[in-house]
Amino acid sequence: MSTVAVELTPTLPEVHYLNADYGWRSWLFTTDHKRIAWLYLFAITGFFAVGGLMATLMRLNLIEPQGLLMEPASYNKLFTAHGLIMIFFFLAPSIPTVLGNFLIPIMIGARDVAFPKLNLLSWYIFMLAGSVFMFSVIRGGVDTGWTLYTPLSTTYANGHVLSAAVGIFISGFSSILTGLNFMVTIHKMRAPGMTWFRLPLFIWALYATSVIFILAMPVIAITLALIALERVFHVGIFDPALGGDPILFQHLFWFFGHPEVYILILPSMGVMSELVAAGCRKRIFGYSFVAFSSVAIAAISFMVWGHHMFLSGQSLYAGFVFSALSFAVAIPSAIKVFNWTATMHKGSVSYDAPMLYAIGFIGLFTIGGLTGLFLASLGTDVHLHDTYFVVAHFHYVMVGGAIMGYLGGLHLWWPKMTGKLYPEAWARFACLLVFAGFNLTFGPQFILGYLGMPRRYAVYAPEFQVLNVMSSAGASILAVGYLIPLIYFTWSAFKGPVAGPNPWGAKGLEWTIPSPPPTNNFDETPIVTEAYAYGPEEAHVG
Amino acid sequence: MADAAHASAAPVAHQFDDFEQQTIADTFGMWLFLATEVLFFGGLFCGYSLYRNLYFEAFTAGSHLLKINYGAFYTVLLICSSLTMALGVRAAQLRRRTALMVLVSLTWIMGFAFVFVKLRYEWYGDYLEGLVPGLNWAPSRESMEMINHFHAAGPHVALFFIFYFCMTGLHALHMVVGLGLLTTLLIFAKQGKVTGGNYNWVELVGLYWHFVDIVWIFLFPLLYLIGGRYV
Amino acid sequence: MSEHVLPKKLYFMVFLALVVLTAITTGVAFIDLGPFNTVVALVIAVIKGSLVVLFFMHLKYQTGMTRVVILAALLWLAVLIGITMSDVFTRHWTEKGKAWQQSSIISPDSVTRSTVFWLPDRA
Amino acid sequence: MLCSFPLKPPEASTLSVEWDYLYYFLTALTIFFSGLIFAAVFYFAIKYRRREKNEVPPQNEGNLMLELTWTIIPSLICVFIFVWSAHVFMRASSPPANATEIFVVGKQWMWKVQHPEGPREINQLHVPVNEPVRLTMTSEDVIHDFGVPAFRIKRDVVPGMYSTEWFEATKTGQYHLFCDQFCGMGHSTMVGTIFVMSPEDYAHWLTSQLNTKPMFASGELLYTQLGCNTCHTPDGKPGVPPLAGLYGSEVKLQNGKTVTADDAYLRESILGPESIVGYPPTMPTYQGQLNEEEVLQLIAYIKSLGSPGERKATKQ
Repeated sequence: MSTVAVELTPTLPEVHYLNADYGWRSWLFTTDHKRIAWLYLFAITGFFAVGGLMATLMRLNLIEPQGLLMEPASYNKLFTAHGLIMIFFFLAPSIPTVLGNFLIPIMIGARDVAFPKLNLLSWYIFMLAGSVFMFSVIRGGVDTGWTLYTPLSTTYANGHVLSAAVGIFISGFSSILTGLNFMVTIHKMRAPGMTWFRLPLFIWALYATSVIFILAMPVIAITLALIALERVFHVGIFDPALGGDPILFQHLFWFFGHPEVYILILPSMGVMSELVAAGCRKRIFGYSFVAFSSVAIAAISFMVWGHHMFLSGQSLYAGFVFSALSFAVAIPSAIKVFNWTATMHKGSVSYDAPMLYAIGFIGLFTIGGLTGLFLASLGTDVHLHDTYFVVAHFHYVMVGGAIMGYLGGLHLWWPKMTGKLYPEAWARFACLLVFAGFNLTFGPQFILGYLGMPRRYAVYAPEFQVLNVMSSAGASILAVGYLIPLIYFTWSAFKGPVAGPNPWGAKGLEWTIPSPPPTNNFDETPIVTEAYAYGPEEAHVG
Repeated sequence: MADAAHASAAPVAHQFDDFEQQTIADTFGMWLFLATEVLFFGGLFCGYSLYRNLYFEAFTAGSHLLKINYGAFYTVLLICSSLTMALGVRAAQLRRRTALMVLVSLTWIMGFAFVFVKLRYEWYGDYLEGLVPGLNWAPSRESMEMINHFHAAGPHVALFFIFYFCMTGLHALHMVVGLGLLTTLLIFAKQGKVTGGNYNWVELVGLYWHFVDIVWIFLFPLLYLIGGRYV
Repeated sequence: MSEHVLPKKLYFMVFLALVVLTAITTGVAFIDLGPFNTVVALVIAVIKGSLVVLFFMHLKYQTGMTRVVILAALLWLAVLIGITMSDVFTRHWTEKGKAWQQSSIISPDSVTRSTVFWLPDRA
Repeated sequence: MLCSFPLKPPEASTLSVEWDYLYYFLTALTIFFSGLIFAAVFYFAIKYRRREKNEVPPQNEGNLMLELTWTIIPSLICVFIFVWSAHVFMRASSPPANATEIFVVGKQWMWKVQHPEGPREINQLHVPVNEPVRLTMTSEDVIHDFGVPAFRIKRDVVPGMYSTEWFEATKTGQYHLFCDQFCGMGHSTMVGTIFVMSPEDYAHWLTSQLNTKPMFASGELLYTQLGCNTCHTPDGKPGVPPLAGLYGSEVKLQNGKTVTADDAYLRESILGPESIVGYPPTMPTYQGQLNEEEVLQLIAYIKSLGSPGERKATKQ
């Protein structure tokens, strides 16, 4: 056993990116990737709060079978807005734009992303998209579900489909530009010696995510444009009465929609690799398998979209193909889980909050992934399709997976972003609370789905009440679990103890520079010789 | 690298190590953007191929209602503009400022002619003939005869025209954006910014312009020629 | 990007090829080749597109990564269109009384059905 | 409240038994693998916990054999599940030939059911026990979904298309019927009840209904009201296809292809745009004049005129 040196009395650097410049202009017109990460952090935290509040209201309403608070019409608008906000304005941008923006250039040894102005432009486009979308929510919202199925969304829905569609359309371009920027950065901006197989696995995951951004987002953009066109002129693109095919919309939507869920989970998987490596002080077991599984997921994810449409009127034979391919995409995810677990073997497992989140992620994502098999297999999907089983499954992946990863990553890199430490005890407590609350919220929903309770029901049969009340109780614990980090992070940004460049004793370029980093990241371009250079110090000079 | 010598003349952004890295990154970014564009048009191409296979007669009839002369004219126009654009890039490479400005102006004029003829004559003509679903869908007697000749159903022909307007409309929008890019290029060329060794901006605009040309190369047969024109 | 100043002649030859191909594709449209009209039109379009990409856009002289990007985009486009069409083409394979019957309004059969020609074979 | 706290939906059809076996298998698999991962994670977390602040463990690069093991074994399990579940899906998608046909039309936000014998129901479906029943379904407006948890069946009900599902109830009783595809404001109220009855009760129920005019008779009434009979006479006028013996026959198309005259074909011939009938384009379209139920009645009438084998008999 060897040791790493952890600095004893860390001090903040005199000049760093946070105090290099003052005033609102220095933030709103910044092209520093680290400051843009903060802009995104504030924006998506706001959206998360709104979406979370909506979820809370929904869970409250479902305490009573006939609805505790509101009419079905309002409930329908709530879950639509909850879905769209969480997917397009929180989860999709969360890890890429906050942690990705902050870390990609630092992790590969660059001074900034390839196109800093474009990076800022993406944020403005994102804010414009968010404003247009929130405008539609405030005007009265949309009641179509986030899937916007035709002909409901084009002909029958009364809500503000048009402005909502425009909002999402615009947000797509923000994502495309971010993905483009990341891909060019990862390709062309790597420091000397940073070969592909020395890249941190977080970078591999974000690379795969960027591929999906670039190839999937334009399809949803054009599909939403068609929806808008159909809604304004009613020309029959998706209307069977005029010869249109409503199932075409589902094809176009899910061609984007399924890769989209990998946009949400892949970055989180990347964060996971870093959390486990840092939390165990160990190189990730089977590095190349984990790296390639990210790329494999990105590629196969584009060919499985029809498993959302087994019962939609799609051809039986297409269903078989989609089902088989869906199983194929499950394998790379399984490989990742096994490798993270194997990394812990004979590691030095810390019990700090980032590692606790990682452990939570492994557990919840395993359940989320395995229950995905129920929905990928043709037979079981017949009964479980569009029930709470689906809701539970994707929340296990999205909340249990993506958000756990996001929070874990935020804890791991918070000292790097602010130069301050967060209170560890509170963080562990919040993590346990999130884990427990989450399971109580979404565990019962698996049973509800098996019983046959359909999703998107504002009122439901009385025999489902007990499980629904359990779920709502869990949601309140979950809400507290999310509020606590908000408070202690805010506190620590101002009053937290100084962290020092490498509070975790972790490896990677980001831990070699001061916390917070200087505006240019590196005074001297680093030269890389190895990835995850844990192990005997003397072997890795340089 | 030949560029290294010119690097001092052109500003290198702080995040790049040298001029070459900047050029490569810019070009690669543009290609990625074009990949996105392929899928952006791809959604429409997907819908088009689906309905074309469902309603082949209707799409053939619709195609016959378009004026093939316009289609061929646009195609030749865009090929010419692509040539002048490509020669423009070459002129920038060789640092010939006047030649560059002349060629870019020619490109601009042809691009503008495309958009102008499309809007003023073809689309407006379609509108007068009642061939615009959603705005004025009332095919004339001759059009109806053509539709009946193919035993096609009116609503399905309307579907053809929807895709015709969506696809050419999106293309025309890209042309307008291209005209804007050419205008900035012209300004930069006049200021001598792109003939001092850093011609990358010309190259990027060129890539975009050629891509828009390629889209048309596919739109022309798909919209104007499908099923033959021998009726 | 490698600096390749191509000879003017090459550009003009590509241009000439494009114009000739345009003339051919327009001309062929007036000859009845049955389903091959579409095939010919698309093949010519692919050739023209490739000429522009290779020479006007200098793809021939780009690094391998750029080619991968373009191929990936085309591959993904093929996946989108191909799998969607495979659904549409196999929807009506299902026998009546099996999973579902596609209304002929949206089944590939209406390609032919839209020209129903009644020849009632009277017994 | 607690007394009505089920953990398992009723198992009331032949399919539900098969389905549950698959479900139990998958659940066991999920529990096994989750348990495995949880156990490993907790064991490693405790056994290899960080004991010193500056500790760094020995490194390793991975193990190809292990990687292959946990790639291949899950793949094989997946193949197994795929085959099994595809089998169940095929069963769920293939109604037996002797199934009774009942017609369902979804409309915002109600289910309209019509029995061939005449009775109509809204948000209710009465069926006999131990008899296969096939539902032919379509929608008047948006996409709905007809799901019966107790039977483990579910299909989207799509406008412009007939979708089919089937079940054979095995237990008498009342079961939930849900709309599972979000269909607008009243989605969660688009629910109903399935009554599974003994054959005697069902026969009694059929006769006790107000509307006992069989579907084909309603169709026949429509047929005369709409004036179909002026052209489509029993013997057929020149250029007008005779309807007797049409259903299920092979229809020859202009390009030489033939198609079977099934429900979907008839639906389009009645509703489709005028020129679809094409030759001669004299038949007007009935789009907008008929609702989906009436179309189904007309189809039932055309069916009652016999299939090709019975042509002679129905032609009088």
